[in-house]
Amino acid sequence: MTPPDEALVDEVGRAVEAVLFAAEQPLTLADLRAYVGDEADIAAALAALTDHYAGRGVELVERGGRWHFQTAPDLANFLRRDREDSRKLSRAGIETLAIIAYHEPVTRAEIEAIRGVQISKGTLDVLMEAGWIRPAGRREVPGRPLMYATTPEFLSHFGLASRRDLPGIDDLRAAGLLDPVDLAFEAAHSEAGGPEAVETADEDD
Amino acid sequence: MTPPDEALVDEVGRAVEAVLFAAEQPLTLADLRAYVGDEADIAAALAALTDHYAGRGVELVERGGRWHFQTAPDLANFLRRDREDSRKLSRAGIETLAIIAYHEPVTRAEIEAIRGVQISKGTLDVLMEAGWIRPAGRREVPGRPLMYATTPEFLSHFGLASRRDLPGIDDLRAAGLLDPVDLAFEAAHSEAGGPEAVETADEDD
Amino acid sequence: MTDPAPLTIDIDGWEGPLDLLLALARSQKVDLRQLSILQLVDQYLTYVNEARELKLELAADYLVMAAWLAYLKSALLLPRDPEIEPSPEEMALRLQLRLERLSAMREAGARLVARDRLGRDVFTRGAPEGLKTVRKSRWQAEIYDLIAAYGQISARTRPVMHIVAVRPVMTLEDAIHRVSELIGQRIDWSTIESFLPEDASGSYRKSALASSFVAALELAKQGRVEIRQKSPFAPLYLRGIEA
Repeated sequence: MTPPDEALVDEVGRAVEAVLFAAEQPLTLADLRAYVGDEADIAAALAALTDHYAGRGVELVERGGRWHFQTAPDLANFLRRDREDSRKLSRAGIETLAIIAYHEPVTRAEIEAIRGVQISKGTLDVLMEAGWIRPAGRREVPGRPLMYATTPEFLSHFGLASRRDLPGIDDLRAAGLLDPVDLAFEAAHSEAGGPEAVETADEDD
Repeated sequence: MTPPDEALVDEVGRAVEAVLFAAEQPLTLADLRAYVGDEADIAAALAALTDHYAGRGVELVERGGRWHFQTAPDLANFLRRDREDSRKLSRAGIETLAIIAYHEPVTRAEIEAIRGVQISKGTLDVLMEAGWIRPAGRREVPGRPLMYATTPEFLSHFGLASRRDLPGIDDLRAAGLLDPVDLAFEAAHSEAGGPEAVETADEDD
Repeated sequence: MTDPAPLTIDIDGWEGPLDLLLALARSQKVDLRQLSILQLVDQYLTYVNEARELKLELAADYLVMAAWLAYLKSALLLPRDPEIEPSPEEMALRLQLRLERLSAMREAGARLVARDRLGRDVFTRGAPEGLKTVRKSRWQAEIYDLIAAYGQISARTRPVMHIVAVRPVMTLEDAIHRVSELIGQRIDWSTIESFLPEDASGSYRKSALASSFVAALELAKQGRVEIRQKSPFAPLYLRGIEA
């Protein structure tokens, strides 16, 4: 399954391994190239290293195009420190983060439309302070509202290689649950061919 | 040479690997025991890990009874990269360099007398860093101040065969480079029939 | 109040009426697509009434939602009026779609935060050596900059010179000599111009006039000449004083 170790113990492989170990931040391919040199070898070295570390106590992962080593998730019980609550998010925070991640880029008004309630300024601040969301330009509609999107740190923190890895995102998209209500309404309407679409069963009252 | 991977991929080995990786400082056997548990297995795991990492980009080392991972010493050169930024010399820098080139060897006090403005130490440092000037002995006057002169790199950077190739004052005047602003002022003034005085504006940047 | 599924309601626990509606909908234990909107309306209105009886203060948006739901319920129960747009079924569908979406995001959020999170479940290296970027400056300057700079320094620091072109002037000494000689030959008041040489013209005449004026002042100081002028800019007259 894994390539022979000889393939790794070449200079580039060792250098990539050392640079990633020494790095304080996840590194992109371009970052690695700046330290180690040739690009093609680096991609190969990353693949070989990923294989080599698979199943060990430490693994090599890619998060949003950036690579880093981290401990294996199943060893959390050996490592957990008593700072579990340090990043406890409020329910509003979690929902807002999920809405941004699954819909990005998204405006505050769009977030509020989904949640059915205004979001307090603090909610977005907390997410920004955590480094998980960032302003992402303005929507070209009247008022030019600011849009929000997630950051590479968001992907790293939640262990996602990319936004495509967001739990259930494909199903949600297929079910139209990431479309705005208006769009879904049109779809449901034309599909069912009329208001009969919603049977309001009231027999069990 | 190395033991089979199976020996490592046991729970204790993986845990020790992860704990050492995540630790903020080198850990003793007792520290590891506190995280992982059983002592005998830990010693064995450390031995197996040491073997496993030998020759790789990262190695497991013991120093005074404490264990930690470190990048392989022979790869230190990969952990730093040089970035060359092209930077334009400041006005003070170029003036100082010009004075040294025309008057070398010259002391700092002499440069300041010619420029009419003090120069910061940083200015000379930059010129030294650029490799264009060098210390050139001391002037045998009280205080024995250091003198500066240009280097061969100075000549090659500016495309000069020797310092004699630098244009003289008369050449500069002929080229209109003898303070073009004031020359223009003078021309305008004499045209208007005023006194033919050469007024030199002496404000500095 | 003998609701079979009593909701012990903490009024502060709800993030708005939609959140409350979703919680009530979930209590129906059916897929949101099979939700009974009429039942949901009743659940909501019951809840609001309970809260009122307990004298709990409900935020305005809960009451707005209650009014809207009451209207929706009556519209759903009454015979269809094709004139009314949107139809009650459409309104119900929209409500159901909104609940679905909120529910989907709530579940997504829960799955997200349950993942193996960096710094909680998985850890990066505790003491990385760090990478260094050594910044080196490649200094740029052109030969033109160099010699132009030297040109400016030279021009700036050469001494300031006044070069006065050679031209005919009458010195003050000449003027004093001339005026004191001429004044002795005259008895009456004479204009200062009459003391200038006959042939003086141009800049020499200006110089002679200026010097003669200063000469006159000097002689007046010595008590040898009187000076008179009727008004500003009027002609200036001189007369010798009898010794």
